[in-house]
Amino acid sequence: MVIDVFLALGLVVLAWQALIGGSLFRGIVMFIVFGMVLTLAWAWLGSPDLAMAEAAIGAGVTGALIMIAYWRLRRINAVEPRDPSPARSRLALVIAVLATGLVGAIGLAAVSALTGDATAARVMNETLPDTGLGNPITGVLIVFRNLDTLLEVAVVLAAYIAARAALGRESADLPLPPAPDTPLLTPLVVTLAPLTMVVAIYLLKAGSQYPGGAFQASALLAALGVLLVLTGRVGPAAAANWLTRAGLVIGTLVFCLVGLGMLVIGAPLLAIPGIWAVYLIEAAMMISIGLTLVLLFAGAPGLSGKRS
Amino acid sequence: MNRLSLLRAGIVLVLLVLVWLILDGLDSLLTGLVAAVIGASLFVLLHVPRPYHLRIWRLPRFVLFFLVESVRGAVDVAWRAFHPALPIVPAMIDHGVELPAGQPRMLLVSVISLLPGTLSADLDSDGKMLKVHAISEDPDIAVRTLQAQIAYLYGLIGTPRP
Amino acid sequence: MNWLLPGLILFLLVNLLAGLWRVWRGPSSADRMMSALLFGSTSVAVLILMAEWQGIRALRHVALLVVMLAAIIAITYVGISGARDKGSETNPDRKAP
Amino acid sequence: MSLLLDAFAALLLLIGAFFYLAGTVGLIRFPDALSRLHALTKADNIGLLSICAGSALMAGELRVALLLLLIWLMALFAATVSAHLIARRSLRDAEDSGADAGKSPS
Amino acid sequence: MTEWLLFWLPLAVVLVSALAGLGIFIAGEHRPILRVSLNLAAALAKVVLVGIMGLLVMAGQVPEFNFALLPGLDFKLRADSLSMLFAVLSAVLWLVTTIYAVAYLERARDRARFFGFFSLCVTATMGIAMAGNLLTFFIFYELLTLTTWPLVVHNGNRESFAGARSYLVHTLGASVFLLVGIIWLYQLTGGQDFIAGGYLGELGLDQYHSLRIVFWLLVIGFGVKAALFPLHAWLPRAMVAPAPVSALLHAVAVVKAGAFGLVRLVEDIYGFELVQTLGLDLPLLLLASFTIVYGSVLALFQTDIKKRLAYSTVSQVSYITLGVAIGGPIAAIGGMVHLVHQGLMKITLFFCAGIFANLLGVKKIDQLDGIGRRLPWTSLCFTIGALGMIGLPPVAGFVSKWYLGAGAVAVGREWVILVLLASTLLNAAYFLPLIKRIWLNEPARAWPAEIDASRLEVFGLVGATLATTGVAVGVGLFAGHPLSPLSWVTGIVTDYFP
Amino acid sequence: MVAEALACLVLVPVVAACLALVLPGRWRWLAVAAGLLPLPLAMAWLTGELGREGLITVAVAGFEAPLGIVWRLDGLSAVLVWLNIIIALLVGLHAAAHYPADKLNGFRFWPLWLLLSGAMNALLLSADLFNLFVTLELVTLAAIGLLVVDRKPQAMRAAVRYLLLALLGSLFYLLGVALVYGQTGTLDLYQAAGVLQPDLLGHTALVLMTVGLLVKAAIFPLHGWLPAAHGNAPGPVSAVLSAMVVKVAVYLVWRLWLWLAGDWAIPAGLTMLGLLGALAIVYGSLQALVQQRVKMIVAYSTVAQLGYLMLLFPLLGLVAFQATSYHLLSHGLAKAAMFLAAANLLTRLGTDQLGDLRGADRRMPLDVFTLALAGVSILGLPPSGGFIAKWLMLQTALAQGGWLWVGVILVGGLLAAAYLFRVLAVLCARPVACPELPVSGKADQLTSLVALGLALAALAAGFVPAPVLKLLATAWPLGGAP
Repeated sequence: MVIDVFLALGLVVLAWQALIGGSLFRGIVMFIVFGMVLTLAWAWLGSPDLAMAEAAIGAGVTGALIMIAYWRLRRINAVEPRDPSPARSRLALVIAVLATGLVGAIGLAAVSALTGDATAARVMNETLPDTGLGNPITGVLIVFRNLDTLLEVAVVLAAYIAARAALGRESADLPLPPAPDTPLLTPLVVTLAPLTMVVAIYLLKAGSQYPGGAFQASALLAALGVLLVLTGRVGPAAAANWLTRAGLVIGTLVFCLVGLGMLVIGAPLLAIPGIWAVYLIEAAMMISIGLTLVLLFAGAPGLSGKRS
Repeated sequence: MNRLSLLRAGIVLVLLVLVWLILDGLDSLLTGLVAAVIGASLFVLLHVPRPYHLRIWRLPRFVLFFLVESVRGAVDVAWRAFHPALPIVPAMIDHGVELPAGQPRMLLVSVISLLPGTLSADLDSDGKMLKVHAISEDPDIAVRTLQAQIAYLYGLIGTPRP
Repeated sequence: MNWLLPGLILFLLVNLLAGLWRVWRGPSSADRMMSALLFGSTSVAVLILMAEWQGIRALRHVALLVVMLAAIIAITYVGISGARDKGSETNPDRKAP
Repeated sequence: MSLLLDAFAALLLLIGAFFYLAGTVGLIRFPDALSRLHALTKADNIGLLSICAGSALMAGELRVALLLLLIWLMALFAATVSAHLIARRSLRDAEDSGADAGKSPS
Repeated sequence: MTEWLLFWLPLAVVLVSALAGLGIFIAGEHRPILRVSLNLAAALAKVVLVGIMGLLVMAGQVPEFNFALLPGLDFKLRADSLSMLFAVLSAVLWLVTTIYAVAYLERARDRARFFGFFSLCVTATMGIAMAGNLLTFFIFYELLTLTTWPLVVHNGNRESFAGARSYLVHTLGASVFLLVGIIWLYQLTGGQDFIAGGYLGELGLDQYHSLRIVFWLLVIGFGVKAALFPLHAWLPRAMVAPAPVSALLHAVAVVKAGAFGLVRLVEDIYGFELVQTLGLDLPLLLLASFTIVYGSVLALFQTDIKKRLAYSTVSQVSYITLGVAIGGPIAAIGGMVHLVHQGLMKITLFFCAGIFANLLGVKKIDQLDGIGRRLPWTSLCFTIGALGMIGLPPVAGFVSKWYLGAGAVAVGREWVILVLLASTLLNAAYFLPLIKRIWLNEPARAWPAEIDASRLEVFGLVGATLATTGVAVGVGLFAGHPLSPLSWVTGIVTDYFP
Repeated sequence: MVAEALACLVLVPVVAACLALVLPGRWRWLAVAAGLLPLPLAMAWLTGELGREGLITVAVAGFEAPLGIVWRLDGLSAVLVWLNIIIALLVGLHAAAHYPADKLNGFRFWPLWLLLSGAMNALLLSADLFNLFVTLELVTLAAIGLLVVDRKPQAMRAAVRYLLLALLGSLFYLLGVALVYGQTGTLDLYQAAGVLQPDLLGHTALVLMTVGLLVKAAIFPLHGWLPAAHGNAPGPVSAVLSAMVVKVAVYLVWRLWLWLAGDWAIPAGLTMLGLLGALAIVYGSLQALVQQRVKMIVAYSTVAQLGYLMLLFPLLGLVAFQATSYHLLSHGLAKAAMFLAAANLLTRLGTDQLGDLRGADRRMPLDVFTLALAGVSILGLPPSGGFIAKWLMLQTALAQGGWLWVGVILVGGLLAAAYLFRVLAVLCARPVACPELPVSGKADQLTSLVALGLALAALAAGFVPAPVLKLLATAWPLGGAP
């Protein structure tokens, strides 16, 4: 009980600080700390799914994205002090678009996690075993209420297109901070990258039975992508090649096609035929969301690999 | 890709499978293998080939050294933190680096921060000069000892003593 | 023994919020980042203890996630907060009144 | 035996908590950024190790122990690299502001 | 076949000018021949169609087009005798005015816009004439407002916008009252057709209060277009429009739509009996009387020809209201027949004023000196029109005034004679000096802005004017003929006062 | 078949949006066509079916509420889906002629357009409170993306403001949804309706959701973001924003108050909402009267016209429901036409500053005519859809003796006349100089004709209201007039 109160108080204080923090940078740090404390709160309330989502999306990737936007803002202000407003509003827009998408995603998780003895929850617990899934949240997200999830993936897509539309082609050279020239980074990347990949795939796979799933996995992948971009192993490209574009839409597309396909063979719309479809959809979602986040971070239409 | 790289990729693969096992157990080893292969190929894409490699049998010794030193470091800093007089004497020293680029140098830079009284503060761009921030006496000795230990671990010198 | 884990969790949380003072106070952005580091490692510890206390294995996975993200975030911080772009090397916090 | 093991685990957890406290105290009390970094890195690292070890003992399961080890290793990695980067950043900021002392920050 | 004809004919009569309007828009500014032919063809077609319809009505048939917008909300076009009166007037005058306008605007710009809206405006007028119930009436009434607006602003200068604004403020403001009144009535009785003697008679005493309010709401709604005091202010200001517009606006379309609405209100919705029971006839009568005198007095002080004519209209249109407000068959005949008579005379006068202005640049009264020698035919028409207005036999105006006066005596409201007398004197006071100037005064050395008009132009302008003059005299001379407006109206009125 | 047709309405545009991003070159046009053209066919079939059945429900993924999401097509949804389809097709056609290919393809117009129409359909079909939230998010984000496709600085700023407020609105709504779920254990609107009690919690949830939606619907006094956004958006986008995007938020408020809380009897709340609408009408019209740009005038006109939709609450009844719904429909058509015509003026004359547009009717007669025609419906003058709506509104207001509402409706009409004729007067004024237009291409003609078509549709709505109103009547949840 004491811990509950403590966490709640902490959250209130942090949210307040993040919103009215004296300097922007302090506000950002407060925001990230807020994300972490929220993670702890979810964990304490016994919902590791939400804790994961919050840690990965709320604190991790959003933190990184806000930081890069902050950096760009300062840089733009320094370089073109006369009329920073269009650029400013562009960036603000990108952040806000992103925030909206993320709020939606978190809301999705939050609602799907509402349990207790509510009618819906009771029915779900009776129905879940039929689906072969062990994780009720994945059940809700991919099987029972998959229309929500489908549309949420479309939200991410729309958010990205909106941000892209706002940034435009000339923003292919949106500034990125130079990679820190320290010998530590290469070994760090080399070690972290494979491990992150494995953990991400694990989270995806585990999602059907245990906490985890596409959203968390994609956030982890996005974090990896951010690391690669920051260390200069992956650079921005001026245009999105078809692979990038395909990657962006594959989540939505696969989801829709599976749903429509079921309709064609006479099953209800968006009925999920089996656990393999869950994996297929989740994998596609992971790719799309992860790629979207990395592209937003890089601020470029496409990505190109570089060997250092 | 030369044999050494292949070997390294193999080791990474094994390690990643191990990580998978830790995470998921034996339930779906096939997926784990796929994941590990993807991870290992990422490693192959990213890694920079170096002419030296870690001598596994010398690892326990280094780990022991590291554990003992970092516990000492922690105790030392805890003592200083709780001491009413706050007995710290911040100083900055420059220290030459003899270790080659890559893992050895990374290990030096990171582990130094865990040893008693030392903190790696900056490494110049060609990696030959390390700035060490110290809050206790004799940081030089600590750095030198660590360098020797790492060099020994990678088979660059025959003895772990400086 | 029942009090031990929650007690420790609470203790670590208090600890964590004490570190908040550094974020609030600064004075440099390095200090703020440092506190974030503290938060990362303390959160991991708290998560591990919670996993033990509540018997939820997945919380350890959350801890792993936090740890992996912590490294990445730290690099982002460093890369971003202080990168030497023209004209704005100075600490932005000093601009604040 | 089990009692002993539990007691040992509890001890480890307490030790871990102590080091965390030390880290925080250092963070607050030490006079400059770099010194604070000392406290944080070293103390938290051992604190986490201790807690991981204690927790592993309590769980008494190899897979958990290995997972905790993995967590600790990653934390170690993250902490040292971040510490170095932060120190570097702080150092260079200090140099810059020293060099620019004559000018007003704009 | 006859069924089919009876159903579609009213719609065809209304739509023929709308289609012409659209065609004119599409033909555009740069195909004048196509445009004019289209216009004239449609006008002729309309006269023919209206003629056919008139024959049908005379044969006792009731052409009726019905389209249910919603249950209880019908769009209904129906040709009864009263409709035909107005429809024939509109159709004939449209034809004449079109000829006049083509000639008048020979040198103007934006003619496609002008003639397009002109045709639409006629559509609206025809719709008002044929409206079978209040909803339909309202629809076309508003359409009329909308389609006349572009005509008023046609010149595109500051005064025309001021005039148009005043016009809109008045008409749209009035439409608010009208709409509320209509909906209120629909609440009370549902959407019923116009019927001789009104359909509100069955409502009980408890509704009388509502009925009184509704009556005044509708009077306001119609009174603005009918330029009833104090809602008349827009009319003189709208004189900035080109002469054919003034002619049509003041002779037929707009003011007559208002007056026609008042007739429908008193005779076909409430029924005079109910109006009397509610005690509404006297206030309406007083209002009309006052407007008659007031308009005439103001006309006296105008120096601009068109303005003087406009105030004259304010006064003359109220004769119609006066006629229905007096009550009794004779006065009703006088009022309704004035709908036609005043239309013919006033359009003649405006045509003449337009010719004066267009050919010679004469716009002020003091510029009229001796114009009779320069433009004898036009001046003759003007003179006849003016005399008709004063009420001199045998021109049409006399017949109306005679019936009005006789009707007033018949119902025991002799004082109305005084009003008529005053009005006649005033009419004479403001028209006779003009006639004197035209014929007796020496012409000035040069006309203000004489143009070198082509023969065709002059022929169109003067021809149209002569035609209307002829008809105006004709309906007065042959008032006893079974096809004359007077006979027609008498037939109508026997329905109202059986 | 029903499920197929419903799925077509939602998923086909979404799939087409994906394909429009991925496919190369000309194939993109095919994707766009394939995404939009089946919609009217599917809806036509559904409408027939709806006429027979009265209500169409489909459990998505085969799971009935409370576990799954249920799609529910009733008369109201059907009318709005039709409006959406018409707008998507016609305004889309306008955009295709209006924009060069590089602004349409790639991460620009088409994918967002398709996503928007799919999301709109999903929103209108959904009977699930949380699913409604998600669709609302998708609608908002796609709309914001469209708002900035031209990358005009003013549009960007407006978009930021819109987005932040919309986000706030979403959060409020979500909070309310959580409360409802906590109370009732279901997210299905119709299931919750039977369970949710008019106690403190229920009222709080209702108020939270309503406030959130009113922000998105830009109902006075939460309208601040709308004029800048709608006035600065690219032409086709302004059209869809005003015609559909804000409307669906109002539509949701209706659903909440009449379906979810239909039997609560909270006259104070209903009157309050009506008063907001009345203020919106007056304030929006007055603002429109003083604007100097055509698009801003049209945008403020939207603020005002949205107010009418709120009059459903105080007038509560079948006729009022039909009237406001019909107003929604005809205003959607007319306003889209207006924005498109204004956009044509802006594109081809280079300005929409009122002062610079004197004599525009000589150069672009068709577009000025369109503005006027659409204006007829906006004014509520006959013969137009707006007139039918106004007539019915006045009828029910009079029947209830609601003189305040009668006054508001009438004053609103007069003010609308004032601001619209102000524009028309300038457009028809004699120009200072009359430079000839460059010869207009086919594309320009097409843009004008599309706008005209929409305006004519708004007028046509005045002639055939009966079937639509009948369809609407089947959806009315509260029984006969109170």
